[in-house]
Amino acid sequence: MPKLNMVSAINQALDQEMSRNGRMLVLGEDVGREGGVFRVTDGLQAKYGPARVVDTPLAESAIVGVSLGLAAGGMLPVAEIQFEGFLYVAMDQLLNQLARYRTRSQGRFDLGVVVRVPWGGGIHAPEMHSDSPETVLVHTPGLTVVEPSNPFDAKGLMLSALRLGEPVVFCEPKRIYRAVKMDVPEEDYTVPIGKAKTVAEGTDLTIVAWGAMVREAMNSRKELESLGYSAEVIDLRTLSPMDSPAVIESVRKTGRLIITHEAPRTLGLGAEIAARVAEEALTSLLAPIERVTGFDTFMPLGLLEEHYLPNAGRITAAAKKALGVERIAA
Amino acid sequence: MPKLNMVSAINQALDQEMSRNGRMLVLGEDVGREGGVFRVTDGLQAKYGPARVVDTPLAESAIVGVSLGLAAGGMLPVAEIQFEGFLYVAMDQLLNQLARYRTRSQGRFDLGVVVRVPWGGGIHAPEMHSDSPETVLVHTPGLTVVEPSNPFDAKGLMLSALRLGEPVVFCEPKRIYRAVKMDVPEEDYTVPIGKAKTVAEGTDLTIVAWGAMVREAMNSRKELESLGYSAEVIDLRTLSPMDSPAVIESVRKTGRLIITHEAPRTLGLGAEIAARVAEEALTSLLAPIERVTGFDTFMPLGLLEEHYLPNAGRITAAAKKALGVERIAA
Amino acid sequence: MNSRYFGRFDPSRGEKLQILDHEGKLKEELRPDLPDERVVRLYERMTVMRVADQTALTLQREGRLGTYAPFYGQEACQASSAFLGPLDWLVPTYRETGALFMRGVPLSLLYRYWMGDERGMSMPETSRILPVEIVVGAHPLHAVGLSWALKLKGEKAAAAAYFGDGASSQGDVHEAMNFAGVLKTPTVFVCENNQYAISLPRKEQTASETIAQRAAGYGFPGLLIDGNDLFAVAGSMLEALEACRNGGGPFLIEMLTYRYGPHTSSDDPTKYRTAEEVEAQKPFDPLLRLRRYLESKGMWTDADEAAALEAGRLEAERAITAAEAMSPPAPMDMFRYTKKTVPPYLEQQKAELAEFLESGVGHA
Amino acid sequence: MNSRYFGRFDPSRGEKLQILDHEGKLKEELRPDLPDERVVRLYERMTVMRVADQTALTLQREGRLGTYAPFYGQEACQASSAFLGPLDWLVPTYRETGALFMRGVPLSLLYRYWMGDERGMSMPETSRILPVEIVVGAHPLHAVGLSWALKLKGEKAAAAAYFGDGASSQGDVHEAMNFAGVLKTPTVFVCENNQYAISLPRKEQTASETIAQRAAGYGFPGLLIDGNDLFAVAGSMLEALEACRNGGGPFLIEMLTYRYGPHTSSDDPTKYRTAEEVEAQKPFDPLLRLRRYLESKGMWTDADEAAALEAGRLEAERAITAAEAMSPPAPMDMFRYTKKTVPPYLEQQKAELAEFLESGVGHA
Ligand SMILES: Cc1ncc(C[n+]2csc(CCOP(=O)(O)OP(=O)(O)O)c2C)c(N)n1
Ligand SMILES: Cc1ncc(C[n+]2csc(CCOP(=O)(O)OP(=O)(O)O)c2C)c(N)n1
Ligand SMILES: [Mg+2]
Ligand SMILES: [Mg+2]
Repeated sequence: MPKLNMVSAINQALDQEMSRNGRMLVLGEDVGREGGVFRVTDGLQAKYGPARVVDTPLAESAIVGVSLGLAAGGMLPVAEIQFEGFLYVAMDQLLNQLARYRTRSQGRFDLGVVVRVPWGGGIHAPEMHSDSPETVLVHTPGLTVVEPSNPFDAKGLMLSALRLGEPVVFCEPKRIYRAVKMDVPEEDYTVPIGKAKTVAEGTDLTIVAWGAMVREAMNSRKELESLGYSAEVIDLRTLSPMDSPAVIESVRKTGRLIITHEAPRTLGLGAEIAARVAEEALTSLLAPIERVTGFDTFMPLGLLEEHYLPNAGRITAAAKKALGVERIAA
Repeated sequence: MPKLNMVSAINQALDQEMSRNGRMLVLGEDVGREGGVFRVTDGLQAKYGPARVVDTPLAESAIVGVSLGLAAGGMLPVAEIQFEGFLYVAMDQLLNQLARYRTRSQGRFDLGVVVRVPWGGGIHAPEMHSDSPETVLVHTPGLTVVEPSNPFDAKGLMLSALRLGEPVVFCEPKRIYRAVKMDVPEEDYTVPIGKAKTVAEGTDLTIVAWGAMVREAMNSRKELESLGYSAEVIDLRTLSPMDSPAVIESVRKTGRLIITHEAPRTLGLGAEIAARVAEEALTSLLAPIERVTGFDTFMPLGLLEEHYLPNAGRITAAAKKALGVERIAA
Repeated sequence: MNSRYFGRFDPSRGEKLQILDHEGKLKEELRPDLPDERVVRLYERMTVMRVADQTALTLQREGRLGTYAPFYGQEACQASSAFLGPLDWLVPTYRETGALFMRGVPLSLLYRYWMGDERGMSMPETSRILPVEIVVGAHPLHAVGLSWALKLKGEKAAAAAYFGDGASSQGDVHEAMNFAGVLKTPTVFVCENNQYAISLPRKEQTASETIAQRAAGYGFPGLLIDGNDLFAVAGSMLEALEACRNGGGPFLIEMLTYRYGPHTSSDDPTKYRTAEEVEAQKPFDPLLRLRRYLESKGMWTDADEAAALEAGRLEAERAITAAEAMSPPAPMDMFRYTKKTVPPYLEQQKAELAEFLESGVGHA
Repeated sequence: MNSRYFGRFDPSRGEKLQILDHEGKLKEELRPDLPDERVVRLYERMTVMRVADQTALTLQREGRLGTYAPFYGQEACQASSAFLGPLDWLVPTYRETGALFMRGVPLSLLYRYWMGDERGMSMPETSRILPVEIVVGAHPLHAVGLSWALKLKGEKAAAAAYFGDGASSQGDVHEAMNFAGVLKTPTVFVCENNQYAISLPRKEQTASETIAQRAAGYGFPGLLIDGNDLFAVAGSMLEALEACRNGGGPFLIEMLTYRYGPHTSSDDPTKYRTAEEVEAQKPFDPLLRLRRYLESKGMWTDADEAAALEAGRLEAERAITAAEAMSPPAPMDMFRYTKKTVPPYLEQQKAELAEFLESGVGHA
């Protein structure tokens, strides 16, 4: 089976679906000739022509708003926003328009639009190129939000997203775009949207992560293993709708929960996960829930970035804290 | 002492500060001749002239972005965004620009900008006129977010906001703009930013609310009282930075927590409050935390609005659930 | 393109297309393909439109309608939707109740919408109309995308985006025109310049002499017209739409008009303009001049006028009756359209509300 | 205003101000107040600027700098900041390293910024410069607000907002110009049209012939100039700034130039343009023509050129040494500027990080 990194896996998904679906269109800044600043759409314009792979003027609000219109007209637009920091200028089109359009039109317009966005920190980029604003999207009803943590899921989730027939924001953890290669079947397959995945089983505590943080969680799991503890690691994969039942089931088993994400702590997704667990599995908790996250400050420029981003060491430290706490209930 | 409603209380704060501070400017859509669609800036243009109370063209991003520039130039702009739903077109200026400017300039620019925004539901308005998008603001480091629940606090918080010397989003619960009149001293006074207020003491459970929901919480408290339960009601007042210590202290005493807000449940502020309590006061909880909130769907138009908005009845139902649960820990 | 209007009147030099003047005199040489028989029919519908609009305001005052945005004075602009072909799309704002009505949306549905019932926006799959936009300036981008799709699919059709003078200041409108210019989409941008954005007069909205002239800065033609002149409306719309269907486009039409009524039923216009200013605009009424024209042609009488008004009254009345006869929306409806499938956590919330409503506490 | 440039060259008719042509010939009748002595000094600084720019790219390749955005080819545009008065404000993007350098920001600080050190943005309170903007198109609004403040305070000063051809498509830039037009702010919009927005050629950015002509649609003058001609840059800047200080403004200047280098150090221009295209632009180099001009006047020799280049090399070297000698930023710095006072929950997070760093695990 061919070994692909995440860039190639997503590229393959786009390519394959585009050849199958004549209604599909790729648009955004520099997605054509340049193949995207991360090369995710590389080769598509050469193959499908500039009418279907479109370099647009520099205007994110327009990219999303025009995509809405394209979908209303029966096309399947796949829009790229070059970096997550530039989603903010498109917020109205994304949250007030695209997400609400099904409701506004009383179910008439199911808008299949996929908005691809390189996501998160870790590449020593300038300001506004390293954030993780998933909270804003997940808080908004109507949007589906996914973030793969590996090439296999990336292809499968992308194919699911392209066929969902609803607006999807596809967050691509840019830090691990080329970090690993893995077996990615050439064939058509999908990874279901809305389902988390237990990437490693364990009994003593649960670590919830997604995107680039899954790797950190797995590294922490190894550290904990060497200390004699068994961590279960859950990769959320879909951020909205969130598979909280999977998390709750795991916490019922392990009794301890660590959530890790790059976004600032306050109202990061960890807050919602903690709240749902506190609603539905309070009596299972053997220790306070720990959030290992970005801080409630701005992601610093390159030289300090590593100190902002949570890592295996910080996850392990939190895990030790949780494990050291006495049982508070049977 | 004169009895004022919230509209007049805010108007008075603006008027008084404007007469004291020559650097202060009011700008926004229809704030001048019209005095604002809710009349909050009524009379100010007549008194201070069109150079200091400025009707701007229709462009929210510009209103916020230009306010940033005015503040960088030494002025104190008070901008109005006509309804919270129109904040989205100004998101980049608000979150990527204004909130980050102190950091970006390495502390050189402390931007005293107050962005006033009528907030929330309950007035049977068209789409996009009834939302409560505080999550988006509170998740963003660097912004201060306040929301008064009564005329007295409204004046005092506004005066604090105007003197903070940092960006403040001032959410005005439009539903209770004219709902009550109360004693509002003519004199200068401030209500501290960052401090919640216990509006009623109680021993059996804690209800956290803000803005228009405080009234519902108080009504629920009465219902609960008649059932023999004593509820403590906390008015958050400042949404960011959040006075979670006040909530935690109360929960330590009562053991039960209900959080109520108009925004959708997922990642509403209730999530963060629940998460902090689960972090710091887990062992005090006698029952799962309950969130009585808007649903994870869009605020419907007028005819169904009352069913979307949480009310005293729903709070009481949740409280009864929490009170009926057996003690799970000493 | 064999242009009779676009490119012939240069908005940057203040040139404006007017075919029928306010006294009802027609410049025959500029007359579009609009036979007098059609003018009669359109005038009748515009009369009904006006009555329906006035009725809505009355209903609002009686508490039977929520906030309502009247279009009194803008009937010729609103009638522009009559010139859209069956395959063309209408992309409206809250102001376009008249345009929706002209395009065949039942008045009862429109009243229902303004009553605060979302079902008022449920339009047949075949109606080529996007839902009403509330965020000022957001929807021209949708029209650009939609018309781009038409072009890609090879449909001979266009999309017309309606927006106001206030909307012209929004970034999204700029981006929409720029995209349309680059992509050469069959989009007609219809700027209904009614001189006000709530309280802000047009002169303070922009220092530009006209909005129409901005089109040049996006590389396509812009035309300034008298928006109270149905002939100018017809001519510019027909020319732009026809060109769009033949691979041309985009176009911008600035229709100069005047809003006689309040911005919405919650607005108090005395805060920002005098009664005299409004009165001074009344001689330029779009219906008045049409009536004069038809009378001068011997095609309209006082009896016809009375009949048209009565027809309007009846039509509006039937629409109210139908609208008020509709059962109220069900609370659980609010979960219906959020997503194609209700996610588990929302399902749980739905159950919560259902339980609460059943408990009876919900009905205070 | 006694205008020599604005209003004299109509961008909507393709008219462009050029004073010094690429062969070094000067149209004396159009010459601004720019004596040859000053030209020599500016040429020297521009030479240093170019060396500093090339040095940055080299440092980046050696891993000593992060991503860097070179301005090679745009030195005359960048030099425009030299014409700002002491009370005027510079509102730059990531591209304006040259403009910041000309305005006196130490090169070492600029290098430090591109090394990924936020302290590179700490400028003295007296420097009239806003921080570098990364979000394309966001900052012209800040310049409008800032210049409005200047006007309100009665300062005789202006703010100059720099942005690219790509930025011109952003909604915020439209809103900024429209606000400036309405408020009549002393703002100079400097559009550095370098023909590309990363890979997108100018022709696909907009269907408009020029960006300058858009100014008319906001009610103020726009001027198209040869942006590789320092005299045209000087003339347009001086005229606009002077007018602003005397109650005029705003103005838009579109400076036509060409980016010889990559968009940033991470960019591969071969993906979207040929080497021939770039070579064909080399004869229009902004430095080359100045040198020819000065040589023709007998004011510059090969020896002067060698000396200027050597001076540049030395200055860049000193700056690198200073930049690299700076101690690294402290991790706890990231909490420093978020708010004036650190809120309790952030204080807690700060303590968490401090503890973690002390534990030693943090240093992998
Ligand atoms: C983005 C946004 N800002 C503000 C409003 C509130 N608002 C509704 S209509 C209106 C004025 C619009 O003026 P114009 O575009 O001229 O259209 P008109 O109402 O005159 O038809 C305003 C400010 C809104 N709906 N959307
Ligand atoms: C809002 C936004 N979108 C996208 C980007 C990524 N980006 C950085 S520079 C650039 C091109 C800018 O082109 P132009 O305005 O012509 O300026 P130039 O870089 O040519 O000087 C893009 C797309 C960004 N920084 N901000
Ligand atoms: Mg208007
Ligand atoms: Mg450029």
